[in-house]
Order: sequence, then C-alpha cells, then structure tokens
Amino acid sequence: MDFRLTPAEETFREEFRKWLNQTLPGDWDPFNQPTFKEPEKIRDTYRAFQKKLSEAGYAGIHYDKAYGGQGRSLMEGVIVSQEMGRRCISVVMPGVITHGMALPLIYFCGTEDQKKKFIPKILDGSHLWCQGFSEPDAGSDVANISTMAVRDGDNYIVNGQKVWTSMAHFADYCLLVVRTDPDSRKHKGLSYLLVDMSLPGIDPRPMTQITGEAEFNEVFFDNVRVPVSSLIGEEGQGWKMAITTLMFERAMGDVVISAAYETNVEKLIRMAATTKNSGQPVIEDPVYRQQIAQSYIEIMALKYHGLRNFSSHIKTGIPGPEGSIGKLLWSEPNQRITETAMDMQGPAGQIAGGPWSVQNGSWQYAFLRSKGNTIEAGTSEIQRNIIGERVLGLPKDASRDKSAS
Amino acid sequence: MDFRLTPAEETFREEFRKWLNQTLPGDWDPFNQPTFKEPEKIRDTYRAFQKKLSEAGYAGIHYDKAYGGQGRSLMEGVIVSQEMGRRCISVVMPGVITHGMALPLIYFCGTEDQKKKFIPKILDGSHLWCQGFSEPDAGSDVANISTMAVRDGDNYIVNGQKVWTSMAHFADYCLLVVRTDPDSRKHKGLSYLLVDMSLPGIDPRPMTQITGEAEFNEVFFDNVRVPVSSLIGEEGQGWKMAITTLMFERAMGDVVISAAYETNVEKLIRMAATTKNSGQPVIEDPVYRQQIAQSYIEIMALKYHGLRNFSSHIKTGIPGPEGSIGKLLWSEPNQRITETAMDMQGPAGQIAGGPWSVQNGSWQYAFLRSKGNTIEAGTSEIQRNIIGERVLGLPKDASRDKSAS
Amino acid sequence: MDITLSKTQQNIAQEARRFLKKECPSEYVQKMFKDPQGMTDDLWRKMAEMDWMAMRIPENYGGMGMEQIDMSLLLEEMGRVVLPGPFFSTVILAGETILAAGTDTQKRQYLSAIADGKAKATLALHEPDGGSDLGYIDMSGTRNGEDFILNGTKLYVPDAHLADFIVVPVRTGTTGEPADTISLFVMSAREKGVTISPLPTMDGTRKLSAVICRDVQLTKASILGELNKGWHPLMHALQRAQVGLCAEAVGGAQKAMEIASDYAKVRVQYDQPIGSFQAVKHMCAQMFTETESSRSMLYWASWAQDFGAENEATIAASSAKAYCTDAFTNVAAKGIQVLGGTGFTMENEMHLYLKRAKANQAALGTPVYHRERIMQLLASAVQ
Amino acid sequence: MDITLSKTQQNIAQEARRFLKKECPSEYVQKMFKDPQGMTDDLWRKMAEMDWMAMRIPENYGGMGMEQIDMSLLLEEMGRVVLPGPFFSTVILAGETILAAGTDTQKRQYLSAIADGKAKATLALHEPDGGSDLGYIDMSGTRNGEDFILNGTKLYVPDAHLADFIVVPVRTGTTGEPADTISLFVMSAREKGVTISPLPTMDGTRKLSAVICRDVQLTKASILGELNKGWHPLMHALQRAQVGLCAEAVGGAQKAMEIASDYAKVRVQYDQPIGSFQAVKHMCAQMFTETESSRSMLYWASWAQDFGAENEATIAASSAKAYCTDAFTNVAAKGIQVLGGTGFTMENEMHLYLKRAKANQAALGTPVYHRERIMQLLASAVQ
Repeated sequence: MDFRLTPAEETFREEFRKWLNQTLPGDWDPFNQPTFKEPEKIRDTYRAFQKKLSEAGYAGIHYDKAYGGQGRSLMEGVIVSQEMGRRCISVVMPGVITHGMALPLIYFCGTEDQKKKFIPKILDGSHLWCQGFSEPDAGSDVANISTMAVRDGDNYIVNGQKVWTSMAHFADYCLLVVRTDPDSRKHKGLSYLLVDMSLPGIDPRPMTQITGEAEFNEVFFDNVRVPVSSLIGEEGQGWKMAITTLMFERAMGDVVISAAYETNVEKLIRMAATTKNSGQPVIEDPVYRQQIAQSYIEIMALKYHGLRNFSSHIKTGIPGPEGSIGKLLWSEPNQRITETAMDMQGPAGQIAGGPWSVQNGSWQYAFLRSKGNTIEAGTSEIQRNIIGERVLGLPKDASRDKSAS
Repeated sequence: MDFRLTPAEETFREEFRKWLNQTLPGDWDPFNQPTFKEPEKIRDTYRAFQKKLSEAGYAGIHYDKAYGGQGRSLMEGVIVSQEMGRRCISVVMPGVITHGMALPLIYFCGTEDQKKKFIPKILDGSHLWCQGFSEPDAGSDVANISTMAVRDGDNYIVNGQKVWTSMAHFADYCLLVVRTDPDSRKHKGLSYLLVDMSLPGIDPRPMTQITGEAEFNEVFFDNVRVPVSSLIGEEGQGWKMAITTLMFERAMGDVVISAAYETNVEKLIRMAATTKNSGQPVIEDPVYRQQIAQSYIEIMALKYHGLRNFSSHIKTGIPGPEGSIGKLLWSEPNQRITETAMDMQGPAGQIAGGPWSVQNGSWQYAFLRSKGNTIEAGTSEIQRNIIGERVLGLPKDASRDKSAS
Repeated sequence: MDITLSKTQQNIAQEARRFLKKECPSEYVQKMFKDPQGMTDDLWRKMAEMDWMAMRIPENYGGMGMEQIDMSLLLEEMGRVVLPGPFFSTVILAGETILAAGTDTQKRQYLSAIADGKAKATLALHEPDGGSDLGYIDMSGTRNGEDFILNGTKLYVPDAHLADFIVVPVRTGTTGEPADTISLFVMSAREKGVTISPLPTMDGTRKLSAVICRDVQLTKASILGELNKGWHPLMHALQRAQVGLCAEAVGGAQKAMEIASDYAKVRVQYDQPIGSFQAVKHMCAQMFTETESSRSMLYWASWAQDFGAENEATIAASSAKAYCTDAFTNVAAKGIQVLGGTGFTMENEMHLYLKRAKANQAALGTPVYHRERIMQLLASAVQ
Repeated sequence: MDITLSKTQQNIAQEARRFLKKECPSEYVQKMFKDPQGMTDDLWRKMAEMDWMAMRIPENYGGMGMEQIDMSLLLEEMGRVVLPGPFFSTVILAGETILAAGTDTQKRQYLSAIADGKAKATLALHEPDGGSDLGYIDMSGTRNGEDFILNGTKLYVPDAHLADFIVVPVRTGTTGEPADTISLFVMSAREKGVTISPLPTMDGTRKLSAVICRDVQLTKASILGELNKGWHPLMHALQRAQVGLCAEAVGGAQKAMEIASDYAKVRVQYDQPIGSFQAVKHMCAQMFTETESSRSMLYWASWAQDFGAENEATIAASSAKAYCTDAFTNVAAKGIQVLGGTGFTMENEMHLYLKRAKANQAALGTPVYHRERIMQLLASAVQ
C-alpha cells in the first residue's frame, strides 16, 4: 500500500500545476467564477480553457492518441483531474457530462466512425455534451422512461420530453436515453443515441433553479429525425453499457470533487480568519473551529474513499464495494459545509453579493446549490436503496419489487 | 393563553414540594437511585414511597375519593406528577405501568367490583402492575399477537409468550393483552385481562439488558386459568378501549418525563462545573456550552409540547395533533443529552462507577438505558409511520397495507 | 394553566389566513421577490385596514393594545405565505423599540403613524465586524451643543429603502457597560448625511440595506427616552422581535410541511405515491414533529414576553429563536428533498421557505449566539 | 499510488479472522466481559504463537518489523470480535512508546519480552482533571541523587491489573514546554509504592485501572531514552495508538453492520423481512457507508504513520480518530435500533460493540479534542 505518486508522476503533477498557474489569471478563485446565470460566458470560458488544455497536451490524458488523447496512464489522468478540481471547479463543471459520460461511452462503446467523429471535438473543446435521462414521470423510477425512438428507414423518429437536462440550452450534442422497444419495461429496451442538438424539433427550455441561474432544462423532442448512425452500442443495451463503462469515471468524479472541496475548505478557513463576530475573527471561536475541522475530516473521507476506489479499480478492473457510497460522501458533507459557512457569517449570511457580502456571496450560492446535491444524479434515498439492496443484499420492498419486475 | 398556575394551585405545589423535601432523604439524587439491578429494593422503595404518598393524601390526586383517590383537579394531578418527576424519577419508574396504564384503564373501563378491588391497592402501593403486550413475533407488528385466551366455563385458559414485560418478575398483577377470538386478525379480537401474577402456570424469566440490570422479562403462560371476572371491558374491544383511555395519561407521561429531564439538565450543568478538561472546568468550554444549552432547549420543547397537549386535552377532551409526537420528543433528545454528558467526561466516560467516576457513573447507565428509548413503547420508526399515516394522511406502503388489512 | 387559543385568537389566525390567501398568493410573493421595492402600496394599505399595524400599540396611541401571542398568531400566518415587505421592520423592529423606550410624546408621534399605516420604519442594529453580537454598537453619537453628531455604518437593515424613519442604537457614552452608554435615536430616513444602499439578499422577500451615517446632526429630542439608557428597552424590543421571527418560522415550517406532504400524496413513482415509501413518509413525519414542537416553544416565548419574569422572558426568547429557526431551516430543506427536482426550481414556491428560513436563522442572533446566551443564564442559576 | 492490500496483507487479515473466529467467539467475549481478569492465559499464548505481538517490533529485537498498516489489519480483526485483554495495552501502548523512545538496551530488554508474549505491559497516561488533554501530565519525578521519586495519580490505565511493567510519562522538568519537561519511565507493576486499583468500566472487554504512585523510587536507567525528552516520542507512539483504535473501530463497525443487516434479512414483521422497509434498509446502508469510509480513513492514517510527513501523520491520525470512532459509535447505536429489543439485551452481542465504540471514542482524545488539534494545524497552514 502506498499513497504516494511515483517521482515521474510527481514531476508530471508539478509541471501541470505550473502550467495551470501560468494559464489561469492571478486572482483566480475556483469557487467564484461565471455561473449558469451567464450561459454564454461559462461555455466560452470552458471552450477556451479546454482548447488551451488540448494545445498544451493535457486533454484526454489517458485516452488513445489516435483520437486526440495523450496515451498516458490512468494515474496521470487522475493527477490532471485532481489539479483541475483543485483550481478550476466552475470551469470544469460544464464539461462534467462531456468528459465524465459522453467521452468514455463513445470511447469504449462507439464505432470507429463515432470515435473519430466525436472524441477529437470533445478534447479540443469544440463540442459540449448534455445528457437526456430524467423525465417528468421518471425521476427516481427509471421504469417509466417513455421517450420513444421509432425506426423509420435510416432514421429514428424521437418523441418525448426530458427534464433536468443540464446545459441542454447550449450543448452541442446530447447523450439521449430513449426506449427503442415500445413493449419493454424497466432498463430493458433502453438505448443511447448521440443526438445533434441543432436538429429540428428539439426544444430546450431552461428552468430557473433556486440559485437564480438556469443550469437545467426541460427538453421537448417533437418528431426529431435522428440518423440511425447515431445509435451507440446495440439497441436495448444502453443501460448495461452505461453501467459497465461509467464506473471508472464515477470513481474519477469523486476524486475531482474531493480536490475541489479541499480547496473549498481552505477558502472556508480563510473566510473564518477574516470574518468577525463581536470584533473577533470567527476562526478564534472554538464552536466554529469544530465545524471547520469536521468539514475538513469529511472531505478527507471523500478523498481517500475516492482514491481507494479508484486504486482498486485500476488494479482489479472492478470497483470495490466502496464505489457505491461516493455520492453520499460528497453530497451530504457539502450541505453541511455550506451551512457552516453561512452560520459563521452571522447576519451577513443574508447577503448574497455586493460590497458588504462575505467572499462575494459565493457561500450563499453554494448553500443553495448544495440542496440539489442530494437530488441530482440519484437522490440520497435511491443511493441508500442501491446500497441496501445491491451491496448488502437486503430484500426489495415488496411493493416496489412487484411494480418493477 | 396562560402558562401560570392559579394561586391555589401554586400553594398546592408549594405544599407538595415541601412534603417531598421532608419525605425524601437530604442527599436524594433523582437519577442515582436503586435500579432494576436490585429488584426487591426498587420495589420496596416504590411501595414505601407510594404508601407515604397515600397517607399524606397525595395518591391518585384526580381520581374519585370512592376508590381512595383525592377527587381533586386534573391540573393538581399534573402538579403532583411534575414534582414527582422532578425529584424522584427512579422511584416513580416502577409505577409507570401501574399508574399510567392499569389505573386509568380500570378506572374508566372497569366494573364497579374491579374498581373497588384494584384501585385502592394501587393507590396505597400494595399492588404493582406490569403489562403483557409485545410477543417474540409481534414487536412492531401487533397483527401477530398470538397469546390465546380460550373460554372454559368460568375461566379463560391462557397460553402464549410475552416478551419485554417490564417488571413481570416482581409485579403483583398483569394487564395482559390476549386474543379471545382465534379467527381474528390485527387489533380486532384483542382483549385485556387483569391477571394475578401468582396464578399457577405463569413463568417470568428476567432478561438482562445492556445496562446490566433485568428490567424486562420473557413471560410464559402455560394453561393459566384466569377467572372470567378478570376480563375488563368487552371481549375484542381491548385495543379500542386502550387507545381512547390512555391518551390523557400519555400526555401526562410527557409532562412527568420533561420534569425529570429538566432535573437531569441541571445535573448535567453541575457536572460540567465540576468536571475538568486540561485543568479547566468543562463548563467554560464553548463547544460543550452549546451542547448543554441545546439539551436545555430540547427539554423545553418537550415540556411545553407536553403541557400544551395536556392543556388542549383538558379543554376539549381530545388531544391535539401534537399528541403523537411526544415519544419522539423525549426519546431522541435523551439520547443526545446522555451522549453529551459522556463526551464531556473525556476518558472518564469509560468509567461506570467507583471513586474516579463522574457522578457515580450515572451517565454511563443513562447513556446505555437511553438506547432503549427509541425502541420501547413503539420504535421511532413506528412513531413516524403513525404520524405520517394517521396525522398527515400519507398512504400506507402497499406491502404493509396488504398484509395488515 | 391554559395553553390553548381563545376564540378571539383563533379568529385572528383565521382572518389573517383568509386575507393573505387572497391578497398575498404565491405568485405575488414570487413577483415581489424580484421586485426592487418588495411590496405594493395596495397591500400595505389593505393590511392597515385590517388594523394589523395597530395590534400591539396601546389604545391611547391609536392601537389595540394586544398581547405578544396575538401578534405571534398574525406573524405565523404572514410566515406561512412568506409575506414580503416592511411589516416586520415597521411594526416589530421599530414599533416595539419605540414602545419600550419612547417618551409619551414620542409614542404619540411615531406609534400613531405606525398604527394607522401612514409610516414605514425600521431599526438599524448590526454593524461591520459585529457579527451576531447584538451589543456590538460602535456608531458614535458625539455631543455638539444640544445636538448629537452620528457617524458610523449599520448593516443588514430590513426594508430601510422604504422607511420613513429609522431607529438607531448609538454609542453616546464613552466608557462603561452598554446599559449606561447606548442611546436610541430616531431619525428621518431622509436626514442629511444618511445614505441607504440596498444590499443583494438571498431572501428576496426581505430586502436589506446598509445605512451609513456621515455627520448626521440630530437634536436631543431625537433620543428615544433617556440619554445613555437605550440598552435595556432595546433588548426587550429585540426579544419580542426574536419571538416574531419564531412565529414566522412556525408558519413557514407549517406550510412547507403541508406542501411536501401534499406532494407526497400525489407524486407517483414505482406505481405508488412516494409518500408510501418510508424514506419520504418519515421525512414528512419529522417535519411535522419539528413544526409542532416549534409551535409549543413559540407559545411559551410569546406568553413569557408579557407575563413571565425577566429571566424567563429572555431564556424563552433565546430558546425559541434557536429552536424554531433551526427547525424551519431543517423543514424547508427536507421540503426540497421531498419535492426532488421540482423543489429545486424557482418556479416552485419551496425556495421561498428555504431562503426565509435561513435568513430568520441568521437575523437577530444565530442559534449559536442564543445558545451561549442561554448557557450564561443557566450556569448562573445552577452555580 | 496503490491503495489496495497486498497478498501478504490479505493473508494477515484472513488468518486473523480464522483464528479469532475459533479462539475468540462471542461466548468467550461475553464471559471475559464479566471476568475480573478479562482474558485467559491460553488465548494470550496462542496469540503469541501467531507472532502477533512481534509484528511491529524490529527484527533485531526479535520481531517482524512490519508496518502500521499490517498492524491495522490485525487490529481490525480484533475489533471485529471485540477482543478482550491486554494486547492493545501491551503491544500498542507500551510497545510503540518503547519503540519510539527507548535506548537500544531498553528495546532489547522490553521489546523482546513483548515480542515473544512473555511480558504484558501498559502505558499510564491520563491524570485527574486532565480530561482529554494528552499533555496534561502532572505526576512529578523529583531527583533524589541518581534516582527519581515519582508521585501522582494516573487514571483509566488499560489492563494495568495484568501488566508486568508500566510506561509512565512524568513531569521531571519544572518549567517550560512539554518537549523539554516530560520523561518516560518504565517501571515494574510491582514496584514499591505503586497501587493498581481496577475501576468499574462500561466496556468490560477493556479493563481500566487507577495507577497511583506514592514515593516510587526509580533509577535513572528507568528513563526511556533521554531525560526530559519524552514528549515527542510519546506523541508519536500515541498517534499510532490512535490509529490502532481506529482499526478496532473499523472492524467493530463492520461486524455490527453485518449483524444488523443479517438480522434485517430474517426478522419478519408485517409478513416481510424488516430489511425490505426503507427505514431499516437505509439505516443499514448508512452503516455500510460510514464503515467503508472509515476504512479509507484508516488506511490513509496507517500509511501516513510510516511514510507521511510529520504534519500529515498527525493530521491523518487525528482525522481518523475523530471520524472512525464517531462512525463506530453511530453504527453500533444504529445496530441496536435495527435489532430492536433483541439488541437491547446483554445476551445479544451488539452491546459489546456499542460499549467498545464509546470507549474508543473517549480514549486517547475525544473527537472534540482531535478536531481542535486538526484546526490548529489547518489554521497555521492557511494563514
């Protein structure tokens, strides 16, 4: 067991860190960047950054050179992800679906044509992807997915409605989950299509979320003609394909998030040192010291959980049982950390920006945004069902079992 | 709205408080008294105290004089309960079933003979009662109660097994829940019998609980012949009768418990003032000050919840919606309070008694005992089901619904 | 002892609920959330016609002389709809301070104007670096002949942008305890040297401003009550305001809980209402438990302000402030969780509850502040 | 980077599990819980034959020179069965302190005896009024010619009643920082003037005693390493001991979680296994989550003791101590809740886990103590 990087990896990290420092502006605050309130700005910032990354030879670290990747090790991929998480969270954010889902899915399951077509454009920042999964009646219950893709010659005719589609209003492509077999139930009969968002009949409508920005969309598909060549993998295998492919990227996701949150805890400490209560820096208050330390501890748990999971994945090719808990380990601690930050501000907690706000109101944003953490990407309740049933082998509750099988 | 007692009630409280002070030893610590480790001692202490209470005219305050009560107001009943909770919790404890369940059930539902026979003996401390409810397969699920009482001439023949019967090993009588209709399911067909614990065929076996004492028992009933005159109310009406009768006493229970816990918080503060960490009294540590204050706040919530519920019960005859939450408001806070007390002791938290223990190890006992609070008298999970379904009108889950109806 | 509502009290609540349901529906609140003023004159006028501004003001100043508990019942209903606008700042913050500290003449002048809805007002309390410390008052009031010159900055002042006059606690004594050094001034919001700058708030239903005084010259007559004796009346008024926030919290929690459990009855997943799943059901049950017990705390604290001993009034206000605002925050957060994605949109009204909850928790002393205050009282009582 | 177990390490765990399942079943632990000695010589001898006492001791002192992580894997298995007896006190507390502080001669003498199972030992650390403060050392060591006279009281000393020798941190310098005033003595448990009084413990599987020294006369040779230089090695040893408690916590939490989820599969209520109800299922899932993440913390902290920088070793030990022992306490408490009444009986083994969890949380610095320690390191790093 060794938590260290090799000397070569350390050098690589140093190089990349140096490059990042040179590339990012001097006053760069990873947690206070353009948000989805400014969709063009965040997209442009992402694209410009991804382009620089690509030009500098840091895009697609562990992907094949044939498709524009760097052909380096998985560990080096992790190093780049960590450093990016640490320094540029809100710029990396628009690329989460693109790099965490579209890229690996196309890479591992796509045809040679699909790989050639899409991967280089992802890596050089030209294409941003969104993912069409949830539907109004299929939130936690995937059995209800009803967006249909009906074969018509060389096309699928897609009809239906997606919801909670992050960034659909400015993404170039969509990784769309559709039902290709109308008689199927549950995960069977689901397929993935790689859909050009400029096709006629696609209508994304941004939804304003409680932070005041529009990150998510309802997306309506009205007789959209999607070429059959957009199908990835086989019909009806979409779900299985996704599960097996995305495990590794999910472990990577925990690593990125923990790196970002580590920066966030540093920011929290800096805030405590400069914010005052009764004339004294809050950092001197033993009550908040406990809370800050607890925040740090919980992020360390996420970090080493993520690294351990990642490590056993590299070694054995399969994620350990610890893999399923990552979502719980970042979503709930992040809610506690932002609550702590708000509470430490006292009455200033009410102020969301402007000259008298603390750290430019970024914690008010983070506090509100964190409430989505236990809902998005599978609610905490669904995560606990999964752990209880798939990991611990507890029985499904009789009613859900009946309805779902 | 008025939280005050009337002057007459205040005088009554003062008188009773004075009597208590004279009657209890000078160094009386309500939380450090004989436990169920010494069953004879706790029973004898209870009996002696109840006898004194009776002789002084304080037993059965709000019960009819015809049966040995005092014929005073419900409020005066509450006053006595509060003061007893405040001063003598572990002596009152063995009487919880006797006074909180057996007494009101017999009083409101018993025949004149039953009232004449039992109530005076309860009030003068001669009889201690236990209650036979839970069974090995009927923990949270009452539908499974299977102890049978089969009519045979002037007797019921009782067969079955009860479990978690508090004090069965030294109680004189048992309020026994039996199924008188063998074809019945659920709450229908359940009846209450007033059973003399000295009858042949009754075998209580004490179970040692995690505190090391034996408060609870398994009780085996092997062809016990119980006279038909022991039936209280009508056959099959046991459950309904209990629900309607015991509401008031449950509100009273919350009031007693909050009074006791208020004393407990005082004790906690005294502990904090005398226990040291790094040479300084723990009470000076802002971290623990927060926890102590939170304990106080939570007990106040219980107290005023209990009084409010009690008050609307007196005024309207029916408990308000707030009635169903009392169990949650004392069980979970008590677990937090005892955790706080343990944590404040640092390494001394490991010591359960003797010269180097804190407050004679009473918090170690309380910590362990508190773990039963969220299980006994309906688990927290069952309480939340009840609130969700009966108060908020949320649907039963399909599987439980199916099995239970 | 009678901890139930009288018929009159039940009527206050019922009337308020009926009025607010009609006059302050969710769409109105959502609109005001984004509106820079935050309330329409029309609603203010109608509320005044309901005599709501007059409830706590004594009859001899044109009010109805009602108790804190009556006001709590009204505020509960206001919290239920997350009422936007300057009612709280005018009637509770400014009104209660003037009631506690003012001379007869001052009460006649200011309270009558509040009572009939003619004046809007606020209290400018918090200062930079003070955090939750309600006694951190650094704004200086320097004598200049018969006048006083005020200099300093007040922050997070509710609805100052709408106020006609502002009550300002100022340090006029140079040394010694707050009890001997704080004076309460009442000044016009348009006084020379006063700058009012709206601050971006998370809770758009309660606008806050910075109020900066640069050489603001006020006469002696602007002092509420006695010079240097503003501390105790201020604390008494703040206690009532803390209880007021609790009332809002209870009303808000109640409604958030109802929205969530109503949703849980109709939202279907896995072929059944999500409320049939224990995870959701138990969240709703917990919301109910916290709301109901908050209400008990609120009643106690409200009653204690009028009839309790001084210590009880203080400890009850602090206990309720910590408990009820914590509970409201938990309940609103659970509300979002029960609603899932729907609860995470601005379109749904749940966000209003979360934001108000967090604001009420932060205002007038955080739970941490109040727990420390409770501990001071408890420790001195036991030792 | 490789955060997986090597084949050898997997073997350590598997062998230990097999051995302990056979030699230390639940009935044995329940018996020892009530036994005044708390362990049988037979088990001690068999454990020595497994070479467990020798694992961390360098080869030149008769040991195997293995890493902290190897020991953690063993302790995890010991925690899994709530192993009673003086292994932790002997091998971890005394052993690691001697390893960190002792001279070559002392190591040869004491570590060899520990390694082959001949000696039992402990560390007497805590003192009255010190609470969790590991640096609160008031026992005095006064010079008397070439000797030292020890006076003072040590509390909560694990398994002192079985110890052959005891390591005692003593204040020998009169002024200055702990780094220049603390000496570590090693003394026979039967030394004149030493009184060992067993204390009633909540966790019967780890007996504690008071160790009182009244004019105990020790030679200079009893000082481990250098006079007045005991603080740093003591802290290093304690960090390893803290990690040791984490390992026990992870093993204990793992088993408690397994017991609960196994029970949830077979206990039927409402005609179905209670594990099918979300309330129970989610409790089990939470237990799993806390256990697995504790394990990740444990691996990090274990590794950092041998290979991390000094700061990382400290912050990792404190982070793990707070996290893992809190988690174990939560998991064991939830375990009782899942088992219901059954879990509340002494007959069921769950109580062993709750009591050990609470003891591990209290020992060698509470979570509150460790969080403050972490904060000191973090604040100085950021500022």
